[in-house]
Amino acid sequence: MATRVKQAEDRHSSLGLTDDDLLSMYRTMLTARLCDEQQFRLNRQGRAPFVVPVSGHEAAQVGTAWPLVRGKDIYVPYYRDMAVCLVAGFTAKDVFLGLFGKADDPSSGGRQMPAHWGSRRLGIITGSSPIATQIPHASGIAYAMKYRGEDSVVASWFGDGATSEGDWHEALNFAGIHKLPTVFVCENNKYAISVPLSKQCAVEELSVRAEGYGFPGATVDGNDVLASYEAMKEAVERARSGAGPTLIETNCYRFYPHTSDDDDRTYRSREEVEEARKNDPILLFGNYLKSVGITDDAKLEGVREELKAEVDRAVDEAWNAPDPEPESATRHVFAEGSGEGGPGGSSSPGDDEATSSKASGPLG
Amino acid sequence: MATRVKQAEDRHSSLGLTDDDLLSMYRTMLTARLCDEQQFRLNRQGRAPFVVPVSGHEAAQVGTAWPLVRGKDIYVPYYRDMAVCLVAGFTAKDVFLGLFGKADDPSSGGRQMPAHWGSRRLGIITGSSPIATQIPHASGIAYAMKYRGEDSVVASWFGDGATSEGDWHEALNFAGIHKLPTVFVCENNKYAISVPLSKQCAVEELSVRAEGYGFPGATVDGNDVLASYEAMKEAVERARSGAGPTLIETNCYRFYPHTSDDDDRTYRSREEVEEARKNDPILLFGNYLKSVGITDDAKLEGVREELKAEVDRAVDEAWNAPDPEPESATRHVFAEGSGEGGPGGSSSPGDDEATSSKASGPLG
Amino acid sequence: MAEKNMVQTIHDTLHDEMKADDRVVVLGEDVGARGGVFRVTQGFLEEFGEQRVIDTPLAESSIVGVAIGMALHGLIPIPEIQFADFIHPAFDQIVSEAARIRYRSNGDFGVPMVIRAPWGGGVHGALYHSQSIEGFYGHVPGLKVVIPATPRDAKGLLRAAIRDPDPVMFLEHKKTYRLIKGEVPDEDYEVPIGKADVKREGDDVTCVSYGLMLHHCLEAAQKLQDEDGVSVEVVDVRTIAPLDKETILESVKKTGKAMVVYEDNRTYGPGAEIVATIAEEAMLDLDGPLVRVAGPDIPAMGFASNIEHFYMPDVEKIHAAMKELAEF
Amino acid sequence: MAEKNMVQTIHDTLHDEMKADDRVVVLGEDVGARGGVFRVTQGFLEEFGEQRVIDTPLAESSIVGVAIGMALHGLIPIPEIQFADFIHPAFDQIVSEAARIRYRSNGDFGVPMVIRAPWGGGVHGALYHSQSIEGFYGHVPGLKVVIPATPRDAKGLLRAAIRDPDPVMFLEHKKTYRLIKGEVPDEDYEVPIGKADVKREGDDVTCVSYGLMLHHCLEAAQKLQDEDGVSVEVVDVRTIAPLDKETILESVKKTGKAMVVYEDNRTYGPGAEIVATIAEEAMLDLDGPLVRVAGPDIPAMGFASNIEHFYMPDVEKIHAAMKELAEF
Ligand SMILES: Cc1ncc(C[n+]2csc(CCOP(=O)(O)OP(=O)(O)O)c2C)c(N)n1
Ligand SMILES: Cc1ncc(C[n+]2csc(CCOP(=O)(O)OP(=O)(O)O)c2C)c(N)n1
Ligand SMILES: [Mg+2]
Ligand SMILES: [Mg+2]
Repeated sequence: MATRVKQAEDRHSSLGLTDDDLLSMYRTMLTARLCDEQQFRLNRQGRAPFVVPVSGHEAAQVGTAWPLVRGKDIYVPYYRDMAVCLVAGFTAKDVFLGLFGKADDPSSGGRQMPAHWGSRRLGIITGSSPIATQIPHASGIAYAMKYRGEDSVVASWFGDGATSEGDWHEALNFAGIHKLPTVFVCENNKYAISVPLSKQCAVEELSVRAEGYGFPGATVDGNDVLASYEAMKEAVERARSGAGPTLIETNCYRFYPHTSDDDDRTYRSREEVEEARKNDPILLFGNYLKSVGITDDAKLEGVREELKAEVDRAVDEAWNAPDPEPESATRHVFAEGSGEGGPGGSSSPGDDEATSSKASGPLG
Repeated sequence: MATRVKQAEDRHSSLGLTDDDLLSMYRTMLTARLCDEQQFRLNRQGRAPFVVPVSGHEAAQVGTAWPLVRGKDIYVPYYRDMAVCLVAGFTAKDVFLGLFGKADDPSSGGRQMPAHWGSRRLGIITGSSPIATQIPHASGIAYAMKYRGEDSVVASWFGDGATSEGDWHEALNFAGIHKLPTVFVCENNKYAISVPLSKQCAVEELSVRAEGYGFPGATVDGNDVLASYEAMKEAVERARSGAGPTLIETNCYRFYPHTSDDDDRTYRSREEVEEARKNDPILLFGNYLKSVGITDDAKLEGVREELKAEVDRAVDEAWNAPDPEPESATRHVFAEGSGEGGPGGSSSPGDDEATSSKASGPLG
Repeated sequence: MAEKNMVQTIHDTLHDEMKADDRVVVLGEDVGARGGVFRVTQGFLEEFGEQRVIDTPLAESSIVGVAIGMALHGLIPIPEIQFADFIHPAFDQIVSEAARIRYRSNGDFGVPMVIRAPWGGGVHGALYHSQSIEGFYGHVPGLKVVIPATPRDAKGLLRAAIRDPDPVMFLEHKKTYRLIKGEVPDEDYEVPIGKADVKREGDDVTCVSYGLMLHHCLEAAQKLQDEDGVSVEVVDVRTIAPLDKETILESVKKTGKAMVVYEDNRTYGPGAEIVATIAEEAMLDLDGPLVRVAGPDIPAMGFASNIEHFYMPDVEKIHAAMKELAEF
Repeated sequence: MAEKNMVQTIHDTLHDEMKADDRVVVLGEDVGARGGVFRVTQGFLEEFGEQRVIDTPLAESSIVGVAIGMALHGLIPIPEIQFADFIHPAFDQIVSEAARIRYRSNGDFGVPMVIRAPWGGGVHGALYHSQSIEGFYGHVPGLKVVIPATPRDAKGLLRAAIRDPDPVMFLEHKKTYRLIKGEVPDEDYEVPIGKADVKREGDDVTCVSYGLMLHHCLEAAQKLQDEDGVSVEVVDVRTIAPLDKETILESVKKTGKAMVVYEDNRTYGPGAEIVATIAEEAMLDLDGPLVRVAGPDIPAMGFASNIEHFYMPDVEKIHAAMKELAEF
């Protein structure tokens, strides 16, 4: 998994990525990292009871989320995917509204734990805590896309732990049978909380399982945002062209404990964590940007300061936002009139609110 | 899958099978076939409300059950496995006691539908209707065998349909991780009731999935009892030696409808069925036995008449056996004293009845 | 107006709904060429094609999970669980996902789908082809559970379920499929989800039930009327959740005596909530004990006819309890 | 005799059982090096080795399914489900398999195992780390469900569960883990499964509860005693299934007034059976309405403190209901 500082040759142009693309990818990765550092600070201050870290997964997430088309494709992330959601359109403030459980939390209005992402407007499917349950949803959305004749794609993200669940197997099998326009992305950080990969499976690479479902699998360096992007770009094109699903395994590492409730010293040595940090995806990407002359240390420092200020502002705004009304807890058990996602509604971003299914007829 | 009449060269001696072994394998296969024909006759006569056929699977079942050691190894069959249970020690009468739901039905005393096999005495684990639920049990039994330091092996059988269930995935994954002494046998007859293989998976051979669990898989001609035996013998030796699990896929065909409630004409052409019957495993094995001079048509006819008489006798005895007492329905919801399988009990054949766990201490 | 049995009615209603709205798709085991093991989707594959009539792999969790995804993206999926006994692998997708998606997203997402499942005993189905599951799913906020007992209700409730913006579990008692026939209006109509129905008017005793048992109750009530001139009001719950307390309480307040009949295991079963509701809200109107007639607390009915019969509440058992209550 | 909190007691009891009987193994997610996310198996891996302390893949259905196999072959497995909310994927293995194996085999096979799961809310767990599941599993014949509320009961019930020849679900309320402390006898003893316990004697009102709510009830009862001199008898159900009707009815017949308090969703919840049982068997002894205080019928409690608080029954709500019932 070890990755050395990249050579100076240009690896991004051939991928169709401009210098600006690279810079905004870098900014997104760094924003996620800064939000992470902030949320742990807030946790220590007693202002955030529960934190789910992303640090270490930024390249895998930004690289695999980037090839999707906003406003058209669908994102089915899991709790670790802050950076996926930032790519999809979440703002730092949105992140902290969720962290503080505020009424304006776009995911759930303060109902769910932090990092349980969702936004119909942005095409991010609401997520739950039970591992792997979202993967069959992705297959179903992909089926609907194909059925409706869209040329859109849905991607789902999950950890290595999720691959052990029956739902994971059933979802991939269904997608393979119908050659659905979807990509399955495994963020393999080698642990399911404390359970090491060796106790989760008897294979070196989880991507080998794709063969059993009749579609290709690939394993890439998840610390390398360009490698992650390249693999995903191919998979998305494959899906969009009607050739079917792909399973992409991105090898990465979780720098912090599983959550603010975890103590990873019980199952990982500090040396192991330090070793992994040498491949910090943001560090590596920064080095690449410098090596190809897109930026320099001074510019990068400027970006960090600018983003840091933004994140601090987001924290203040979110902190001062209103809490949900206690009585609001009884709402939305069932639909409240046609304003809510009902028959005819769709996860597609931009789709207007659900129409009643009474208006039947042709699709669209 | 097409298999031609075997040449005259001896294929069994090298497998360590004597002429007598072959003849008793043949008798077991034929007994299953005759029980099948009888139970459908009884169904038409209105004497048996529900029938699960085995015809077409006899070679796959006898070939894969034969290498296990009775009184030591454990069988975890599914409803289709009449012939597996005959190998394990079931008699034709036992089969019909279950068919008629009699008090002496060894599997359930008339509680379960026919073909829901089980017998602690014979090391056949009680089965249910929900597909694939028995496979994790096999992995657990294998874990206990290894933990207890036995050199026994547990095999589980299931259809192609079962491979789609989450439990199937989870059970194989667990067995692979712990290199358990177990063999997974898929009787692939190409249909889950009416659903063809092409709508169940996107692969040619289900055995390719074994690689994703870190152990070998093999696909064999399930109409060829010697080929099935050979593959299983290797797998059992592998398991017993501590080398771990194997997935064996036996290609076969179900000659009758799924059950007496099914009408297979809605989903299979008569031509397809007729074509498959040309590879009737009993016919093929009979031809082999003749080709290597172990028997001849006259002898085979004699065997058929002898077994036919046995099966008819079994039907009469079972039919005249007592029904369960209605009030007995309230029994065995929970253990009735230490006579029943409780802590310390074991599925191992020959194990004396369960001891109470109060007597704790060393294993055994 | 035509007389149909339950299975024909459900088939025809589903057919008309698919014809009228191409967002409606059915998926499940053997729903295609086989037309469903109970023939509910017979002929659908030929008419609507395999894109809308989907034979799935043998995997209930994904049958529901994939349907949820379809519902999230503009379709109205109608997953069929071949037997209610086999819905258990999908428990997580139903309870954690389908029933909670609207709530957890604060109303942002909805899951319009109808989960169909044949349930119930008396068909030689033994432990795994006879189960009642409404006791589990009635306890899941965010999920609606309906059980039609007549063809007329089956059509109206199925149409209402398909038009409902939230997940609805539609339970069809296997034994009623061909046994129960009745007039079915030709015109389009809906039977509102959440409304019980008085299937027989009476003054002396209120008998609350649903599914196959409702018909046993009606027969027992008639017997009691004929033999003893006792007039029993029979209330068909129709919707397990949300439960229509009003209709039940209104009847009990009128008769002053109440019994609940259900096939599910007695303890912690659906009848417990109905009895508890009556006890809490109509105790002072009662002039007799509250009575439950239900399946015994054993894992399931057996295969052998006599042990299956031992399990199932039947007309005799119900009539005896009714008579005793009436005479109290 | 030592004072311990719940989690320490469960840890110590489990430890002693593993030490005494090498057929006992624990399996689940993070039970090894991590010692369990709630530290119940802390130190077990080091002492008993990874053969007996098994970190499993993230797959609940097989955690239970594999445990069933172990139980069928001479071991006494104790699967841990990390949070009760995540037991749903194992519903089929528990309901169709563990609970039915003895029955379906006519007593030939048994499944001695103890499924442990931390449940309950009030811990900022939101929709998926707060659930009550006893309402589902109490309705499964063949399965025993116990919920200790005190360290003393936790030790005795866990020892009884491990010695029970049938599957037992052992539910541990997360909020009580460190909150609830109590004296735990050093000697070996068992608390019989199926016996409720009067945790506080009283004459005016009977309050039936379990788990965290039991402690709220005790506090509310004390408050009512101090402020209004009302004496409330508090019954700890301890075993959800099989339910100890006798102890409950005895108390109700003495006080003539009964209320049931539970955290689970109200409708079709555990309290329904308890209220129904009282209504059926003690109606004539009642001189007040039957009262339920329970969680509302919404999918779950929210994360934000105020909406979580909105869901949970607390001492004030319980005290108010108690007072009202006492004054009836
Ligand atoms: C069905 C289920 N079981 C258990 C849990 C508890 N849990 C939450 S995260 C987690 C580990 C997930 O590991 P992985 O999938 O590798 O993702 P990572 O956290 O490493 O990114 C577990 C066991 C859960 N949320 N859902
Ligand atoms: C969980 C579950 N779902 C559905 C069924 C209904 N059912 C019984 S057998 C069967 C098909 C099984 O096919 P396969 O596994 O290939 O075995 P075969 O009958 O072909 O030998 C189905 C769908 C069931 N028994 N269990
Ligand atoms: Mg991981
Ligand atoms: Mg098959």
